[in-house]
Amino acid sequence: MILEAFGVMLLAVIVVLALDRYPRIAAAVAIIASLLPLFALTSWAGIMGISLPSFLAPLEFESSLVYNLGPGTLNLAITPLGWFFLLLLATSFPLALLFASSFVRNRAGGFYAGMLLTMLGSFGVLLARDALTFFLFWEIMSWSILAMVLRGGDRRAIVSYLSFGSLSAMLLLFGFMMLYFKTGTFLFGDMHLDTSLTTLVALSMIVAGLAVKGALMPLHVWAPHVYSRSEEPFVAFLSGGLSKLGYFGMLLFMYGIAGLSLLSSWGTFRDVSYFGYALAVIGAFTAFAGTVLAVMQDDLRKLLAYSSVGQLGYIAIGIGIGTPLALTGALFQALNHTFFKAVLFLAAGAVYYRTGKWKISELGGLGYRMPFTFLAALFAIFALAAIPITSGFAAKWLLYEAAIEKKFLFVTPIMLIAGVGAFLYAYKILYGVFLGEPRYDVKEAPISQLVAMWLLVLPLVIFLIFPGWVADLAAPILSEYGMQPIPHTPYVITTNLAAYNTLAVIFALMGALLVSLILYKWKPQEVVPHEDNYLAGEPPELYEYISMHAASNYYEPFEDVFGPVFRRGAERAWEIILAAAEFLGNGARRLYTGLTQDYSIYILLFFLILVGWWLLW
Amino acid sequence: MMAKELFPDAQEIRKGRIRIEVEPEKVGEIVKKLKDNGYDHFVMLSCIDWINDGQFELVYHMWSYEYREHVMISTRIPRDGGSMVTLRDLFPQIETYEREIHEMFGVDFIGNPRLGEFILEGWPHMPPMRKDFDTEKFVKDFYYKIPEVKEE
Amino acid sequence: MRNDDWKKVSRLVSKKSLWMVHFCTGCGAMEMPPVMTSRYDMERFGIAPMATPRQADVLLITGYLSIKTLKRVVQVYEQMRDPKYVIGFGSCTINGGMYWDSYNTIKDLSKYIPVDLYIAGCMPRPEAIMDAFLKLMEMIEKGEAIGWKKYHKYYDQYKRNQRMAFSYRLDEVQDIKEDDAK
Amino acid sequence: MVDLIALGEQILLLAGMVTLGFAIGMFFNGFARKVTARIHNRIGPPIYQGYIDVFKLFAKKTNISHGWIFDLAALFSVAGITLAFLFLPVAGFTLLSTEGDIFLILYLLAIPALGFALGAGASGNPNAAVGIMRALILMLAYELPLVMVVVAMMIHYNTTSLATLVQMQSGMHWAIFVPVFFIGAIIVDMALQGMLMEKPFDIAIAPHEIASGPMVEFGGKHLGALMLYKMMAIVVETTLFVDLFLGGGVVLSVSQYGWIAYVVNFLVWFALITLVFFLALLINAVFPRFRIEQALKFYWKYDALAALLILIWVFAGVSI
Repeated sequence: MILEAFGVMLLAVIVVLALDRYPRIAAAVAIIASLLPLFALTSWAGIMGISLPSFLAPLEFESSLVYNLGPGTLNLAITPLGWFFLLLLATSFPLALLFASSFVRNRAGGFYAGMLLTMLGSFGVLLARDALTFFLFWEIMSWSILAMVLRGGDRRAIVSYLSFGSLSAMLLLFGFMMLYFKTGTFLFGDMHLDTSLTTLVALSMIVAGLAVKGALMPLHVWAPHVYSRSEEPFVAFLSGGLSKLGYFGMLLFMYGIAGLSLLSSWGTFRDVSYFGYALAVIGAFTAFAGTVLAVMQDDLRKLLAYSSVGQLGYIAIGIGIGTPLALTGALFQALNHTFFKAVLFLAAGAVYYRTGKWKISELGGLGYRMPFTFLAALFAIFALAAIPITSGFAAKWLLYEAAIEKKFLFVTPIMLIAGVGAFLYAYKILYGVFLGEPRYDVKEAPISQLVAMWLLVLPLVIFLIFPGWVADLAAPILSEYGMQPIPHTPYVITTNLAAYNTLAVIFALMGALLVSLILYKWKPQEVVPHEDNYLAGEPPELYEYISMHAASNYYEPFEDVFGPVFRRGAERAWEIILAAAEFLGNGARRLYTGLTQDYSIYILLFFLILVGWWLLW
Repeated sequence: MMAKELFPDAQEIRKGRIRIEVEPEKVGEIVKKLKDNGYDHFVMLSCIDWINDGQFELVYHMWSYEYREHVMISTRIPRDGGSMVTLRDLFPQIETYEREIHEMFGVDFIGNPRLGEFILEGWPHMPPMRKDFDTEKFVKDFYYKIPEVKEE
Repeated sequence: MRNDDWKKVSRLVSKKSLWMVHFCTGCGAMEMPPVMTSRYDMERFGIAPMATPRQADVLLITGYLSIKTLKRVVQVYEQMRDPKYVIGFGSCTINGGMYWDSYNTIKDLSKYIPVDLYIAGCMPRPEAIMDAFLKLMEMIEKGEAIGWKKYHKYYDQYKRNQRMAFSYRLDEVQDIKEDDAK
Repeated sequence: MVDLIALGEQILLLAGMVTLGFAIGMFFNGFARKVTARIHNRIGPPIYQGYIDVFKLFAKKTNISHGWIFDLAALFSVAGITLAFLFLPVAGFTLLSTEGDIFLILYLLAIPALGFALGAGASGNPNAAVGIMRALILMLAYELPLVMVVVAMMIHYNTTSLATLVQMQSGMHWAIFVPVFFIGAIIVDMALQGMLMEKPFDIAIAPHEIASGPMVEFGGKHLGALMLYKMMAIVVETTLFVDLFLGGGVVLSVSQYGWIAYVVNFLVWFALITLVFFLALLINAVFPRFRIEQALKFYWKYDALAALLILIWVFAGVSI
């Protein structure tokens, strides 16, 4: 069934390529094709006795599919972990395509083909049950991402993606090979790892390779370039959906294959394995540095890219801590990030579609012009800043609780302060783009774009009211790892330290809003035009040449303090490594002089060293 | 070099205060020469309305920190349609003084691009600092004639 | 409670909380610091300085007004919300004071915006200012400080005078009716 | 039916406490001005000035708005701060604080701030934008020492719920009597100064420089709502401090003394928040203001460094 779905998608790729001149039809074909795997999977799940849509109840995932494809075997199976991430990808992907149907104009066929291939690869990764299948689909995904980056045509983005992508592939391949030589199998189910150093190195390599896709610092360098130089619907899917695959892989290898006891066998600190601790520290650093860098950006896409890096850091923290609470938090954060970041990138795309501007300092006042885009973006920003009127808070709360529970004294304040930093760039987006002086007399975004954004906002509302449903989804994953699911009802999540009752928050907010609304509507008011603003009495005629939009260089005092430390830090470090490698390479090249005498001297030296070694030992 | 040495025919009013009277065409040359010789502070540009002579007197004040000496370059231009070449290339701040004198006396400074409204907004009458502008009459004819707000 | 009673209570309370924005032209601004600081301390009557006209109830014109400044004053006055009061400081706002023959300063403020209270003097002493505020409170309580109502009622006359002043001509008065009279 | 009555009682209690909170907040406004005036050797306004001011603002005859986004400021600021108040244990009443914890409160405090910022930004006044920028950076500045101390406390007491924390401090086992957390209280008090936006950290609303910053376009009922928010914020923030370090003002246990305990606890809580606010006012009255990057450096250098010592102390598990 699933293979047939893949086949249909491949067919759709060819069809949309042929429909290059008819972007609308190509979009329709792509959307239909993108919905297929979801149907296929749900019906398959139905055959297996899972009654949908009660997918929120704990699931049983047992059997696997094996496909013999001539020379090799594809092992595919639906696992609870894969199912969770599939839901995220399969819901955000058609909506990104829907947005694209009005956004992408030129060479549309190539766009949809690339998108479908990316999706095919990512679905294969999620379903893979052996390392080779995993790697195969991983590479399909990576190369089709490259194709999409090439469409953007920015040299820096291409070079950085290519170099980091091949680094990632290399690390993964080395890791898989080492595991194979250790265990003699590629099948995830049969891998029984021991506590040797080789396993540790292999696992570290795999996690590092996955961290490239997850944009963990210092491997994040490609992300801001790629995110800011590709088409928005694709970036929404890349940042929202595909970046999660790195964390999917981490969960799979660290907890599904290696297991908590194995990780702990290399030493623990306060019941957290050193391995996980290191990941959590890197994640906390990523969260903080990504936030600081996001605050300093003026390009809307760059800001969102760094914000992605920062928010993904939280998932790494959760995976690193590795308690049921933390893993639920990480999954919740992955879910939230999928939706709110997709909305934000799409909103940025809609703004660009109408105004043709990316720079925050050049935009402004669109809130009254594009109210529905603004409200969708506002909701996403509330989720991003973890304001407790969206589901964004529950995820962060779970992570904080997990960190406090495991006594992460230094990681927790960094997480919290990164959360406050998120307010800064969140407001920069709000003010710079949507508030302030209206500069553009534009229409609201097209209906397809609005529908895409608002459907993506929907989960943020649902999981605000029912955070327990995410815990339900996470429960089978946890039980697969031999952990107890966290105690919860649909509305209340309880930990050892405290409880969080969303119903109480919602009802109290409703009551408070009602009271303040009554208080507020007591007196009539009149709406004045924007020009009627207090500027020490300057008359409005002057506004023609005085810009009242104070968005350029908005956080200057902040940049004065943090700029010298953070700006281009990671890139500079990589450039130094690159320069060192180039220097060494150049030195090595000099050895190849092309003269026979030199080569004979090398041979002689080699034998001398061998003899010397033999004599000394 | 001090101003007295540069311009032997300059008149020394008292110590440290030199007055040079020249033709309008030579002002630029002299100011430049003084600027090159240590008189690097342009203090101000003022204007006097000699209504009986039918002339405006423009006075360029310069100061040298080196010699502690104040030089006034005075020149006269005709009152009606009198004009002067701008010196904003030598000292950028002259532009502001020229704008003010243009507004208050109506002197045209050729080459100054910003001779628009400066302090007064929408002033439709004769430049108010001219001596033939009768402020008292203007006040009586205008401000006192603005009607009171009548209450029914 | 009848509407009149409510208005009375409202006035009785509101007079104890006068927030002022002072338009610091001329020398009158110099008299404000002693009034606000420990020597005279106007805060004991609930009077506090505010930064913007949106927040303020009382506009203080502390001296002469040139035509250019008058434009800003009108702008500020119209940005204040009702009920609002204007206090004119010193002779300059009454009849021009020492600028009685200046070509560019207005002679009588009440021709352009309604003034509830004048303080005579050049400049008025802080005691006089305190006295003026107490008088204003009394007027508010009795419902006599109705400058803001007058501004609404005779809006076309005030606008006409303002236009005359801004254009320095008596004859160049455009049709007020087109303007959205509030 | 019994449940319904209990629910009704609960709602009445919450509404009553919120009303009381606003009343105390308005009292604090007059109190603050009176204290400042006395330090300046003035007489100052009457102590009930806050009530008069709010009444007057809501009694203004005309109000202006800059559109519906502008109106959100008034709504969200009052609603958000009420929400934050409801999730705090106040004077021995737990209210809703068992349903959330300290992190929820820290994030609930962001609702009014962001709502307010939204309205200020929507007015389109550059002064407002500059003021909000400063307020947000100030928030980033003071949150670091605050969360460091809070995390240290939470790990030490092994709870994140304020209700539990208050319970653990009952019987006069106040956190401030623990030597480490005495230092912590001083650090958090510094952070509180920024939270309350009192001098030297009032650059965000500097009236003489940027025309009261974010509030520049607010007048009438909008400003009235914002004043209610600011007044309530004083109560919420001082209560947060009292809950953290001073046992929430609980001195008598209800089970032992009955209704007297409620009254006494309430009075003690009131006295304690007044004391905390009074300390902030003393600093406020005599200081000039910091520039924003000076404030940032102050908090992140000195305050956070001291908080780091506490973290290390808790980390090492020494003498607590």
